[in-house]
Amino acid sequence: MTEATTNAGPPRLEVASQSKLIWWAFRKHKLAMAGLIVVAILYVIAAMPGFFAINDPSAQNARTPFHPPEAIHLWSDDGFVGPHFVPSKLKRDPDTLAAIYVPEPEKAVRLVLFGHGYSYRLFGLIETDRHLFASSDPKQPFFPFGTDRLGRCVWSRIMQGAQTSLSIGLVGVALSLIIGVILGGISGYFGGRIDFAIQRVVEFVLALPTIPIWLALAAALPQDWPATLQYMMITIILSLTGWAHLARVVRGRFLSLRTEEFVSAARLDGCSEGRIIFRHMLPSFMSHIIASITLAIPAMILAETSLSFLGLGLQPPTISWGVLLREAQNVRSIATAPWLFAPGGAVVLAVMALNLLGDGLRDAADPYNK
Amino acid sequence: MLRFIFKRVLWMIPALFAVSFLAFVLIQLPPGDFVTNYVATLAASNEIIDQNAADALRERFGLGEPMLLQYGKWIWGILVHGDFGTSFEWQQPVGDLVWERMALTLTLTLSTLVATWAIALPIGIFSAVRKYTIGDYIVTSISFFGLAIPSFLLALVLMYIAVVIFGQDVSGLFSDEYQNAPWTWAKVADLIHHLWIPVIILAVSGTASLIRVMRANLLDELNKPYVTTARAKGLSEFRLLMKYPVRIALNPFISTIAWLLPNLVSGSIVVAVVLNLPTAAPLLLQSLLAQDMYLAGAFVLLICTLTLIGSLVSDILLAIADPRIRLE
Amino acid sequence: MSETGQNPNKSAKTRAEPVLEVRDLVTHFPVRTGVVKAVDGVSFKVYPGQTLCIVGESGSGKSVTARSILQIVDAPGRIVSGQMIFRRADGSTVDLVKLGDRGREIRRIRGNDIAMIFQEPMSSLSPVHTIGDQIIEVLRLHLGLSKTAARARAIELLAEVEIPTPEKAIDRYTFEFSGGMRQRAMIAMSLACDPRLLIADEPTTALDVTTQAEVLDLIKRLQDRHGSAVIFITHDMGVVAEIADDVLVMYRGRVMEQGNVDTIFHHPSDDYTRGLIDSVTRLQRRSDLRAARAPVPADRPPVLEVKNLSMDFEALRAVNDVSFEVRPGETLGIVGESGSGKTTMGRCIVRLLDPTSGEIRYRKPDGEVIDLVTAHGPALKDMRREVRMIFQDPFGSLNPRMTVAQIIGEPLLVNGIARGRELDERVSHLMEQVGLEPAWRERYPHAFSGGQRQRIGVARAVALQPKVIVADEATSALDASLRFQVLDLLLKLQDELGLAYVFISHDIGVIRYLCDRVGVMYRGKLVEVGETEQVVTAPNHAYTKALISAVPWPDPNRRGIHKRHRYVEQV
Amino acid sequence: MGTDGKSVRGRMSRRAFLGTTTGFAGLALTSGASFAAAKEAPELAAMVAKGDLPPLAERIGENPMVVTPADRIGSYGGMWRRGLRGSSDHNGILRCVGNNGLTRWDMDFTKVEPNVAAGWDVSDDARTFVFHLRKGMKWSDGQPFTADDVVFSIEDCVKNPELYSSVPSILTSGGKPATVTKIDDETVQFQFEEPYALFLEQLATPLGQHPTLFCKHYASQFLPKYNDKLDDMVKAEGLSSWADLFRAKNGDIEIPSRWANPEKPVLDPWVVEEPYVGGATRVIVKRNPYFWQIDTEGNQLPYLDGINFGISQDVESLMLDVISGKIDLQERHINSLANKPTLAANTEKGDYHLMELVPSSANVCSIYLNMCHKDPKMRAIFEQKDFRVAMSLAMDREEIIDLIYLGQSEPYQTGPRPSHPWYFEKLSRQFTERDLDKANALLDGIGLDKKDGSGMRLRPDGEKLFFSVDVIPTLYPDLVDVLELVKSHWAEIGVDIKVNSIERALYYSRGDANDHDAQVWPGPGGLDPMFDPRDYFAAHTQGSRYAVPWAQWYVSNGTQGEEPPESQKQRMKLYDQAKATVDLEERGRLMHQLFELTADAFETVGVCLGVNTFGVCRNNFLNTPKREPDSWTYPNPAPALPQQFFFES
Repeated sequence: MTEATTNAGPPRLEVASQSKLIWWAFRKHKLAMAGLIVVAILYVIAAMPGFFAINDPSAQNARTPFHPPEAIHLWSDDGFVGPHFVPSKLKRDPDTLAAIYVPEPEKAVRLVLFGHGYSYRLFGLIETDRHLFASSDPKQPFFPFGTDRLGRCVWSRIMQGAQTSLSIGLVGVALSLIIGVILGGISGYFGGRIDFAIQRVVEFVLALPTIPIWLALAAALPQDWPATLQYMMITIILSLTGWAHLARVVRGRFLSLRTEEFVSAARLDGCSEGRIIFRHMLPSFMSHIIASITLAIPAMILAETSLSFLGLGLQPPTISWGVLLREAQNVRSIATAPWLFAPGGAVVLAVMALNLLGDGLRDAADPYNK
Repeated sequence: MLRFIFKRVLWMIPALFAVSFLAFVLIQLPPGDFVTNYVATLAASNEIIDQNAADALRERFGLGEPMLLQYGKWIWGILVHGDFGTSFEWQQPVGDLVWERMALTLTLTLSTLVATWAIALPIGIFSAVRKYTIGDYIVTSISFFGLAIPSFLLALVLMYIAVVIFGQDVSGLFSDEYQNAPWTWAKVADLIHHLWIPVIILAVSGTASLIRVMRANLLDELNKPYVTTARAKGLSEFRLLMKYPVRIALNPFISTIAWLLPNLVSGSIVVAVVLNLPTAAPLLLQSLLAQDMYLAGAFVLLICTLTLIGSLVSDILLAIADPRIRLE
Repeated sequence: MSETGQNPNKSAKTRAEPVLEVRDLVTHFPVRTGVVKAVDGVSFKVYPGQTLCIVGESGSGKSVTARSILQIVDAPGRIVSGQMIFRRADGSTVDLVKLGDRGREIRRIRGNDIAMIFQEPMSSLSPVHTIGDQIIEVLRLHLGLSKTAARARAIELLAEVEIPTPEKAIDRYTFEFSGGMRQRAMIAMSLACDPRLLIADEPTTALDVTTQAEVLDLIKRLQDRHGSAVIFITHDMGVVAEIADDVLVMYRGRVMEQGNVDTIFHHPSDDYTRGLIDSVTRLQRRSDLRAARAPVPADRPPVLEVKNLSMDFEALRAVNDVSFEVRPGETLGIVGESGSGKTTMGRCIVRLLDPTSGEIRYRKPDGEVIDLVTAHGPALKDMRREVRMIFQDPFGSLNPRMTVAQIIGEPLLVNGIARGRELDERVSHLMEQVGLEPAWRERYPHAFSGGQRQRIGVARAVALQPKVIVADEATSALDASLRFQVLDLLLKLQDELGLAYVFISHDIGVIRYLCDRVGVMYRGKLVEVGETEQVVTAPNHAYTKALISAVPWPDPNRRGIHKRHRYVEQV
Repeated sequence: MGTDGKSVRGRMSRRAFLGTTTGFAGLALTSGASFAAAKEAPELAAMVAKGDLPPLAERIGENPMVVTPADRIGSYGGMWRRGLRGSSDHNGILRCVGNNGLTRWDMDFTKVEPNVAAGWDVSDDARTFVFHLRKGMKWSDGQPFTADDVVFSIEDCVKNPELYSSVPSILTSGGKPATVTKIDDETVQFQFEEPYALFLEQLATPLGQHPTLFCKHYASQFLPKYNDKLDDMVKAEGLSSWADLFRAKNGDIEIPSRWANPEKPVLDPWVVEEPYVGGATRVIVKRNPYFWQIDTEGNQLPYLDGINFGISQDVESLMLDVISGKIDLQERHINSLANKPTLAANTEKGDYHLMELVPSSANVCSIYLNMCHKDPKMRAIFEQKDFRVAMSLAMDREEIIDLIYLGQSEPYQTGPRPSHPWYFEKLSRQFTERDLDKANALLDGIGLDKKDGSGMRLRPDGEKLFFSVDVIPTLYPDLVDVLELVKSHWAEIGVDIKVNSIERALYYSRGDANDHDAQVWPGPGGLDPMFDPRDYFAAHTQGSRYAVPWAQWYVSNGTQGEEPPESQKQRMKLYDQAKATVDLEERGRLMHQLFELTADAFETVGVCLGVNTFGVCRNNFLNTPKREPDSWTYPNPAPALPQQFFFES
């Protein structure tokens, strides 16, 4: 709310809107703030993974399988030279066939901020080859998180996977939300028989064992569907079981709000049902809903990972964190290429950040309760 | 109360029909059927089954029949003979297969539950009572980490560490010599020896979320006036904490029993697969993947029944534990 | 009831050593912006067998003072300095401040030497433990009684606080009791160890007046029997006048004045005290504004006529065959205790609830009469413009997500009366009318005090220039001093707009101040309707008599609730 | 399949056979005396001493099979620890325990040798096969194994339409099942409709074991013909038909219930003790006291007490078991090349070594461009040899080999592997060099010379040249990787493809319906060209995916599908002749002609030679193979005779 009046600077608290108060309450929550920052960064990455990637995430490289992570150096033997890395050359152990990399310090390659790399479409629209940073020598790719068995850059794949995994959470929750809010709202607002019927349905859905249902549904997905369609179906499957919880939350809020006096007051003011719901009731539990969905997103991300682990989720060449982890999910990765578990770190980071954020939001959602 | 139970039980019947039908449909949804899966699985090892034999299998399992007829036959068998059908893959009655796995599943789940509660409740209480202290922040961070880490990842890493670094045998629940041995104390000891890793892994995420729930519940209760009353009575902090707010904050946990029973089978599925546990979970997964219809159907039906029974039981327990619900 | 302790002058001479002497107590609450000095240098003494009343409005620090004594101040509050010298029965003394808030010693004092009774008996007792469990616990803890002995003693205690069938009551849960019974159980618990000092923190605030009278009676009698000292915390000057020996007046953490109850009431030296006393005593009579007004002509046709109104909630008949009428410009008070159906009745009139049967005949300014019970659609919408409501809760009735301007303007907007600049102007005017700075219109409700909020509610109600306003406990949530301002505002608006009020309240004083006529409700029935003065001074119905006589007068010389009428319903 | 003249049994079979028989009889006679001193496992000896078991000589009969140990005479004892998957892994047991047909493969997978049958007689027209069984040979329950059992197995069981709606193809020829007759207790005859020279080899494969699968004295109780109270048994078991009961009790070659009934008598070296049933955590097989094989010193085999198959739900726990030395010999489930570095690095820790497995496949990835495409425009392109040659020339095989196969392969098209006697240079190596110019020129030359804005070629009708290649990621993840690389290679000559990762059932249904543009599969026929010639001509309706309708035409004798071109028809004829040819040399000549035609037609595009994989073997586990073929028709490790594996003590 802007200060539209001529009043000479009322104390800011007094003209602070609800959302501002929530923000202030939220800001006090240090861990939640940290979570917010991480989530913000992650979603920026998810919005334009190409920019943050260094190498083409799908590009295989015969010369770099299982390349270990490379460090960024600032100083060489000659003193400070700016950010660079030391490339290395592949040799194979003749007996074990293990990849061995021999560093070639004399070939140190500069890293360029906003440099040129492979070309991609920013937001799927603008063709560009600018990246946050890039190797100055296109023949010497830089692998901050190493590579997988096909020499693909793990860092870049994580960036690309962020788009899939994070948006699956978001889209899935959005779907749950739409179903949940509509059904929960109808149930809570109208009550009576409709409420009874919807509540039975919700109970039924909640009684469904999620994992087998997920498994069965995911297994039922025709795998010849294009990646995007498959992706949509997976999100729908995940949200199919998620909406019931949200519907319960929404209904509960509706029921309690219905008895709030300001809602009665709005009715007496002559507001229509629609106006009561959308102008008066909905904003009041929006913060709770936001908190609930923030807490639901990480569950979806984990669910996607688990489904992928069981081989039922998204399939390569689609890149998601779950797909990446599935590829890493074996003893040889632990033993010889532990960096392949970096997507696990990304999952943990994202889920933790989202949980912290949701937790903080939930605490801050009711600024008057403090 | 009895009326309530009766009504709930009555309501379960159509729900179970719906679930079983849904399960049946879901299992049939994937392209192909058990036989194509079977043939393809063999092909993965470059093994070939005679085409005639495959056709014969399909005919024998009645896979060519319309789905409704198959469902009707199945459900009729359950209702009339208590016969859940025969597993395509194992040629064994489904009932035997399912129940055989349940004892160990139960052991594992209960151990996990005990471990989860034993770890989570004290920490949750600590975290709530010492709200916004260093300890709380540490606990909070750890519990969020526990919530965030995918269990299969943790399982594999822990397993690797245990095997390669400590040389412990982690897969399965028994050492070889005890696997089919009769129950003795030595076998129990062996079981406990094997149980801890899966229990820890399974308990991690449960513990983390339980800590969060306990903390939130307790924080709600800690500011209630009855706590002040108890304090004004001269009770020690610990005693009053345990007797009043903790006691009341525990009530919501009773409703988690609803999820406990179905978790027996499905909750540990991913971890059980990684850790190679002889619980029902891997069998369920296999049956789903192999489209072993009656076996998978029986599992899904069982889990749903358990969920419904669980929620009924938890409602009853909640009523017993909370006089407000019982008497109103 | 004996005479002891009745006359403060007499007892002052025989005063023994004080049970508790508080010196310069300072309790702070650290907050983000600094420190709230909740208790700021409070000193007082409490003598055995005597009652010290600590009065003050909300936020005055009276409750924190009480809690500081037992070291049970809620986090993050803490005692900063001062002394609290407690004298045990054996004459030994201990400084409670020095004991800290966790040690064994302070715990031995809590519940044993000093016991406390709280305001909300429902939430102050554990909902999942039986009454007996919670009493027995104290007995076992401090007296070391065996289980059976403790149980026997608990039953005795319940009997002592006059709980019927104590053998059965001991195994009941709190929610199975009525409010008065819960508070009795709470008192039984506090008396379990025969404490030297009983601290009662607003113990009767949540109770109806008749129940309050009983509980006050009980505390007094028990005090006499046990010889305990009592610190009684209240905001109700009537209660103070009724029971206090000494009075301590607090305001914003500081003691404004303390002394003998007579002195405080009749010769207050402090301005704040004077204002406080004044605001209470003004409620003993008709408002000056109203007194100056000509009486509403009795032959004016009623603007609202309620006939045989009933409202059922499943098995319960909340409003039972109620009939009354309100004339234009008139204020009809509806008084009754909780559960009497007065609020339900009010909500039926504005059609927040749909009555089961009866008529509510509303006469429009053009003389047309419509039945509000059957009105629907556009008729209902029209009616809602002319019959408005003011809600009890100044917090809950304002949407926290909307600015004041939006809240006040909402009825104008949705009824299509004004929009844009005109709406702005109308809102500004309304705000001025209810005494709010129009410049504050972009503020949110949370930025306003309780009184200001209630003004916003009033502005919203009058925005559509209604004819009738139903005010449901419109001033109950406000402190005494604010109450007047709102009441006076209502009277002013009544004059300006020719409003008729249906004013629902449990507070006889407020009714008396504001209302021309009053109806008394009891268990859904309107048992008596009449001119306010007549009903208050010479009630007809036995229930009204009991109700009026249970109201404590804010005058220590007119103590008499122990002599009140008791109403027993003839079934 | 033998190439050396020695094993040619066509014309000389009677003599050769007699020789063999005499040889064995001689051995039996000469060693008869030494059998008294013959050794057996200590616990069996103890049982014999107690009278619980007949003496060894009675158990092994007069003509036991003599096995020459791979390294040396072993010692008794020990359990072989191995891993199985939780589901559909019954063949993991079969490969160790249950491949005991009438014949068996030699170690090189080139010719068959006597097994249950001590010798045989083949008629010149390759239609009549007479097998000579071992006298005194016993089932695992001590009952004699005779020709009756073989007749029962085929005539009563396999040819029973309620058990087998149709007779397995291995036992049929010319569409008619074999007729089996008993000549005497030790002699049984198979009579076929059409010449069927491959029969002896087929009997050595897992699918050829029906003759020795069912034990008459036990299995007959589950047939209505032999048991009129069968219905009661079916009811008592809670099953719906006698056929279900029969299968539950006797199993079949490759269904799990074969390993679920410990009571069933078998001819295997070990008998099921803890069965393979749903949710089992392990399977245990224990020594068959009546096992009919001895080593060269007359010690009864097997040496090992038994096998302990641990069941893993997830292959990773099996990997951990290997690393920690809890697996004695294993190749199944762990032999993906990607695991090699990890397992190689841990050989000391687990005290094991790696053995080399030679796949029977010719190629890791045969690309089948659908030459019978339903869309005539696509068909017109795929039909052109130049197009396929261009595709082959455009591939950077070295990169694929380096990246995906860790440098462990060589560019290859198709055809018998270089180690096979029938290896055919031209078939295997043509067009494997990378030559983009030539590839471009070829494409330009067949009317694909127009390109779109992004440099991709257009078809003659102006549409973009684009097709999708189906691959099953769950089955062959490496092929997805291969195709991704191939896609980038082909993009360089302006051909755009989609790597179409699909589910296996769908892969099959698309292929069966001929709805695919192109599909990939590991090209078979590297070691077993006679068994799986799908890449050499349109032989297999589900395998020859470059021309499924031609294969249908062939299989249905021209009644279905589509008539193939002349070259194909010639090859079909050549193969039919080869199949009927008992003489291996002659057969080889026929196949050589066939390969010549295949090389000229160049129908399938290969990537690189099937990669040798590996297995692990504990260092103290002896008589085990160092190098062995890896195939289903050579169900390793069974042909290496696990009964003579032993632990060095």
